[in-house]
Amino acid sequence: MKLAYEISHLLAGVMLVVSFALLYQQRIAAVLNAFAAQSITLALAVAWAAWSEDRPDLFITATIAFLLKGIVIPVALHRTVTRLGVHREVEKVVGVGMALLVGLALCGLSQALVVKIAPVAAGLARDELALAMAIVLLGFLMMIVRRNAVTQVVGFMSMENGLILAATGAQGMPLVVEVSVAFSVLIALFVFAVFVFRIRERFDTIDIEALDRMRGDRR
Amino acid sequence: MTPAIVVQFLAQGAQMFLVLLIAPLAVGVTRRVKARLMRRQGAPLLQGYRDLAKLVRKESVLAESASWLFRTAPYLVFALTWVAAALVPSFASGLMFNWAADVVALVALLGAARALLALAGMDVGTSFGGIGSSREMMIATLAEPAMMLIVLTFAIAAGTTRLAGVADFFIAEPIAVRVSLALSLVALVIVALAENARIPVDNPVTHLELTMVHEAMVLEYSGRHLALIEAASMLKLTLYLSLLICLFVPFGMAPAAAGLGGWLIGTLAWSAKLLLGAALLGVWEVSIAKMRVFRLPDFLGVAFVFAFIAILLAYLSRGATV
Amino acid sequence: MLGVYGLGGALGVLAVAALLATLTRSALALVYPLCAIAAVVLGAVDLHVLLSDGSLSASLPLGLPTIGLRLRLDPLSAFFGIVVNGGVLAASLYGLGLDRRTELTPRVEPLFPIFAAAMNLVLIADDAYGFLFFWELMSLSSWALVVARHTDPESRRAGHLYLVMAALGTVSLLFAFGGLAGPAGGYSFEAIRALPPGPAVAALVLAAALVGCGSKGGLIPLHAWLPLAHPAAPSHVSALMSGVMTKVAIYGFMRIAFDLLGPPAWWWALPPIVLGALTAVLGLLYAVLDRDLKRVLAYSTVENVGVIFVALGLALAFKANAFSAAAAVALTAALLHVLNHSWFKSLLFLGAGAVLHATGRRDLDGLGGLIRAMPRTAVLFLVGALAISALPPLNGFVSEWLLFQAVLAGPTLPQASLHFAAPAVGAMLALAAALAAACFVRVYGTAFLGRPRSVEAARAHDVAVVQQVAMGLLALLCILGGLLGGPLAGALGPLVREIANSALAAGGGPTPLSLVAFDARRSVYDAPVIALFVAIASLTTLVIVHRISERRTRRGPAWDCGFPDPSPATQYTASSFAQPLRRVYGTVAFAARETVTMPPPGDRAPAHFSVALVDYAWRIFYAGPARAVLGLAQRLNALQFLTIRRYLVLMFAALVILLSIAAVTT
Amino acid sequence: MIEAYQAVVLVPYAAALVLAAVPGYRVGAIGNVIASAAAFAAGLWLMLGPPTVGSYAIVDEFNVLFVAINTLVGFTTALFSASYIGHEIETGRLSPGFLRFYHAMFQAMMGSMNLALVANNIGLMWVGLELATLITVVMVGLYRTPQAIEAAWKYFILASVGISLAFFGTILVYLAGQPVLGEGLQSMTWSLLQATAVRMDPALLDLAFIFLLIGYGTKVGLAPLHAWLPDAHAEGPTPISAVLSGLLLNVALYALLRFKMLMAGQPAALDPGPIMVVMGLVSLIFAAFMLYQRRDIKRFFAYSSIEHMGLMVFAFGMGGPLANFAGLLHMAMHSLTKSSIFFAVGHVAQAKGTQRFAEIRGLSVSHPRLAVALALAVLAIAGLPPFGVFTSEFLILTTTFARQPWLALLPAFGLLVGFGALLLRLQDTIFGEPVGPAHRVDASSVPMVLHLMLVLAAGLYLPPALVIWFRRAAELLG
Repeated sequence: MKLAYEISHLLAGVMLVVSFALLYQQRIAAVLNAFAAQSITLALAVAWAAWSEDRPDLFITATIAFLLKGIVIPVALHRTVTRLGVHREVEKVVGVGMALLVGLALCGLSQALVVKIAPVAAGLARDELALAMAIVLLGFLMMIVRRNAVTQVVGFMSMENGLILAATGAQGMPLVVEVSVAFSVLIALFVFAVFVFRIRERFDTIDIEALDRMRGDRR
Repeated sequence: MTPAIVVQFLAQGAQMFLVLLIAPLAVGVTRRVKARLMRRQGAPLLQGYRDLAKLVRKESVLAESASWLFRTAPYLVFALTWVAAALVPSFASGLMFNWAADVVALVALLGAARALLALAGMDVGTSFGGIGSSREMMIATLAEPAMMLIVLTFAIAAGTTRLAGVADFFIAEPIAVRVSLALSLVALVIVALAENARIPVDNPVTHLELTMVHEAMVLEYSGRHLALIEAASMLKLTLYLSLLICLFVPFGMAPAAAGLGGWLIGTLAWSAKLLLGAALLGVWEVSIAKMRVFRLPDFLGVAFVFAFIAILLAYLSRGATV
Repeated sequence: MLGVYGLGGALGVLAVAALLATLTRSALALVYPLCAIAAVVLGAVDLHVLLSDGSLSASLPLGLPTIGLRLRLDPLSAFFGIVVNGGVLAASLYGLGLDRRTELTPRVEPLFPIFAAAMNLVLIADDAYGFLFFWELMSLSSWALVVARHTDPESRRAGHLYLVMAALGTVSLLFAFGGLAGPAGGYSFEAIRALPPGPAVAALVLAAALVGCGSKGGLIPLHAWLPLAHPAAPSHVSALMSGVMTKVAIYGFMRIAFDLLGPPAWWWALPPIVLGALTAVLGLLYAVLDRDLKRVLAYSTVENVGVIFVALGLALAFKANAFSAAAAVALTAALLHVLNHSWFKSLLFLGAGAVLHATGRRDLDGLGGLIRAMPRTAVLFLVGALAISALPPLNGFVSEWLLFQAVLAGPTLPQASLHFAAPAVGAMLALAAALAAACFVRVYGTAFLGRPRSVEAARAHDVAVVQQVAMGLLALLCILGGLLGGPLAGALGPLVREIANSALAAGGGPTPLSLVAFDARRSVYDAPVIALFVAIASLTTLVIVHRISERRTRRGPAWDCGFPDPSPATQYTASSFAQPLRRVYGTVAFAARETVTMPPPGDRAPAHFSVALVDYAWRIFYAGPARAVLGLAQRLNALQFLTIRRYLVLMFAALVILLSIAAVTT
Repeated sequence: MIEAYQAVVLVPYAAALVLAAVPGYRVGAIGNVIASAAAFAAGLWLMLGPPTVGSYAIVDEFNVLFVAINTLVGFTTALFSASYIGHEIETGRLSPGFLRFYHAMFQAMMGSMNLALVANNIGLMWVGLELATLITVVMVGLYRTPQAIEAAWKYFILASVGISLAFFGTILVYLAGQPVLGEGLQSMTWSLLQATAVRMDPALLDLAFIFLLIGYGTKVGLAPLHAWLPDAHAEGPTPISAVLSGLLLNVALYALLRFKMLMAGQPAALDPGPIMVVMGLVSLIFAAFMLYQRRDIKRFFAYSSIEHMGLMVFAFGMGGPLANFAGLLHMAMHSLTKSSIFFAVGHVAQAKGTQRFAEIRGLSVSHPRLAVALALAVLAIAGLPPFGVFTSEFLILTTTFARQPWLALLPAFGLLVGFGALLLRLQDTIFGEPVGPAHRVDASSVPMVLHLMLVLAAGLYLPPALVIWFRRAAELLG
């Protein structure tokens, strides 16, 4: 039991480290690679939970994470990025140092919040919860410190990785598989929309003309 | 009707005729004193009566644009002023009118007369009429608050707003000079000067266009209408003199229960005081010049301030009664 | 029981009138006869209740659950009911004279009965919900009447300001009733009376009530909508709004301050007295400087509301000190002024309506000489103008006189602030009275006297007979109210006694009709005697003068000091009439400045004269906040055009802030 | 035998499947109306039936109210939509193929909302709510204009993030429940969670509530999470705007309130009241100011919805029987009134061929009846009698003042600012000389009038049965 816990804890820790890496990366290709790494780590963590807790249905979740988020989406996004020619630097809102600092603060915040919970009160170890929450918050942070649509999608998916981590960690939580499937569909929609609606590299439009055309109530 | 009421009626009637009778004389005294002080011979004391008689008999010229209001106003103005003048206790404090209205109503009656006259001033539609009316009403707005404060001072002191009651109170009280009353006196004199269109507020004898107030307003009147208006202003002067007498030197006035003898003494005392007052007015008028119209707020402001201080002092000197 | 049926039936008639007028255009003409009938019935029931000192009550399963809609007609409501229904009757009679083809529209007539019914219902509501429901309905229906001339941007502006201010008032009243009802929600007046609030809550409630009722009544600085909205409505509606609806506001204040709030504390008196006195003076200063006939009347309403609030404040002060006799005088003054103002203000607005109808103009400087063109209206308007100027022997003076008597008793109050306020207030009321006279001499002098200043004024004609009857009725009431002040005060005795524990001694004066304040030794006003003597004196004078004089009268050109000018433009206008007052008071109150540009001698260019006034109340209480709201709206509007990322930032920030709160709280 | 709570969910879903297969938009529209009527009937049936608590479904006084409003407005909106979309076909904004999709999605959305309402499982509720959200995303983008796509995209992203956060909150609630109730479904079951809330860890509940507040608050449209709402209302088809404002916001609020009830069960946990009061006030005042600069009539009323959701959240945050009662009443009244406003706006947009305020003038001259209806609806939402919104605002403001006088100034301020804007726009649209085209209006006015009548009736008289319901629901809220 101790070992099982140690391993899942380690995997969660790796995911958090990768989250920081995501924040740190400058180039889209590197961001995508880091995301793939995080997704694969998640798949491992989920698989480990499925095996150690004897919940075979979680293998489905692990497989989806591995195939879809670890391979298919990163590859597809790589291609898109290359085709659109935006694989260079990602336009950032705040500097990397600042983003990392904020990220650290968020980690601290989640730790502080979790510490208040009585050790035996939750169906999940407190520090694992803290890790998952930090991953979710860092994903959210990633969404708002980058101007590029692709990186924002990555941020959202990273957030979702944190969610799945928390959900699998919650012992005996029903519907986890279904929800992970649903989330995958959502992500697919996300990516699909980026393709179809040509919301190219930015959905942080600062082009005044585009504003006039697109946003209501300017007229 | 009991005999008492008949007597009351008669006494009241007598008072009305008395004020009417004495009013031109009072004006005559003032004019005479002024003339003498200016080293002029001056008109006879009875000139006022002659003027009125002359005017009444002359034909009246009405402007083409004058309406019925113009013709009616003099009668109403005269009647209102007359009744108001009769409200002020003269020789006795127990007369019928003394019960019919108090000093607030008195001020309001004069206000009604003034408003009617101001309307008449605007009726013909000339620029002078308008000047007179608007200035007259402006002066009234300055004088009335001061008047109200003076009334309040007396109400605090005497516990009543009936003039007869105030007079009775001061007759009964031991003589005491109070600062508050002295200040009220000054204030009331100022208000009286303004209300009667005397110097320095207005000049009753000038027809210099830009300085006229009262005279501008009645410029279009002639003949019997003018006579009535002149009579009304004479009555008003008498009224204010009698008001000053009633409030500040009521001595000699017959009390409510007095008989014919008391009334007779009262009449004599009142007439003497009234004519003296008229003479003092004459002295005052030759010793001062007329003010510009827009200096008036300052002048009347003095009255207001004095009256206000008088009230504050009245608080200090005694707590009034309900 | 008959009374309840009468009330129900009359309100039903009003509802039917509204419904019919909504449904079919041909029923528009039915509205006014039905309203007149309803007003008579309602007024009769009110009168009965007032005189018999009884009360009617009913409860309907409407409104708030468990409390229901409670209705009660007690003497206070009945008194105000008489005020309201008198106004409605006069306005309906006036409405009967409107031209069927051109002057009836579906924008006015269906709402008229609703407005009338709402005012009646406010008075008889016996729970907070019903009161506010009908109160707001009253605002809403009158708003619709204000914007009836919807193509005029001024009307729309007036309507907007009006309803926003009405909403402000309603919100304040919501607070007042919230405080009264308490957290448990005892919304019926019965429950409130049983459990009056503590002193701290009472202070808040009083403040809220003052704002709520003051905004409807036009207490400065909450007045600005009134001179815009009242004139914008059709004239008979203006008469109702100004003459009657403001009284409903007074009713609201009385109901709260004298009834629901429990025994008063002395300091409750200060805000109404101070605000009322300021309102009285400033209202007239506005009025005397304005050139629009109906707006002048509206400003004068502001003044009268101020006067009534002063009287109510004094009544509170006396009542708090258990000076019952003085409280009775102040209260009677307030009530009589309510009644009187409703009569002469309705009369004046109807008169203004007649002028507007006959000439199409409301600007005083475009009128003149109407005394010849429309003689009957001119006489009736004169009665109203003299009455509102508080001149004896008309009704305005009766209440003014009583009020002065109450002020004169003010120095006896033990609280220093009150007895020093009394002389100041007395002086301000005197100033207001004098200004009122000046104001209405100006109005009457420019509109009705002199020579016509425009073609329209010259071609004017009297209005329909029934409209003259409406005005005549009110004029008659003004005269009778002036003469019979004593008996009227006596009739209010039971009501006044109920509130003030004392009432004016009826018949204690020298004659049965005299009005006595405190006791007959102290202050008496005997209008019939005075009027009789004035009449005798003037008639005698007339007879005598005509006997001695030659009675010859010649018409000639005006003398005008030898410079008569045939052009009507040389007459004094409303603006020139106001000039002395503007110079004396306007420089203080409105920072009035006159600028004259005189060309050098020899130059033929015209000289220019202009006057600049600053409306401080508007600037501070209306323009400022409006600018702040619009400015803030403009700044916040940037939030509509953020990028999605920035919206996510907002969301993220909200999340992090809440999490931080959770982290630091234990 | 099928149960009522099953019917309210299954009828729309089944109808969605059928409608997806039905060609011809007229038949689809009629089918839509019939299905909505059936759901409404099921809703009534649910209302009359006894409260039930199952492992997946719960029916108590609280949600029955929401289901009733939901199905009623769904039905009237379907009616409105049936007469409205003909116009969209004529003007070529939509093709019949899209309409088939539209009708199916409409029913699926109704089913999902009902699912969220009757679910006795926090996960199921989450699923229902998110499904409904995603469907509306698609509906908002239905016209495929750049603006519509922009609005849908914004809605999609913000809603997705909200979905994620709400899910995280849901996990946290499960984690809190699991040590008490054990693993599995029971730890996600409403009725059980609520009964044992007192034994749960307060800090965990706090954390959960915050994530849920942000997650579901996004759907309620609370500022600063509101950004999707105005554009989604403005760019989607009008029936969808009506459903969004009238229903979806309510369902999200319902979810939030359920969790508030949970929080109330554990006294040691954070009191959600003050947080909700603050967020409600921010939304209320912010939206009131935003009204002034609006140029699009639908976006304008969308902001008004934010304002009113803010007021409701404020009222529920205040808590207590009166404020809760008022909040629930306000919710019901707002649903009915706001949807009727959107119906009226739909008519206006048809009549004038535009949604821009600047081109809508003088409706009372060109379309008197429509102007009266619009005016009544707007005055109703502005809180004037004789309409029911007045009743709820009366209760909210009076009770707030009675309890915390100074706090009451803030909602009053917001409402007044909003009132100024509402009235200004109302006057500008219905008064003055008409400008621009004046087309005939095809859509049926029955739904609009029906809603207004109901709101009017509520202002005059609340039936005792309804009052008892409201009161019990208010008690449940604590």
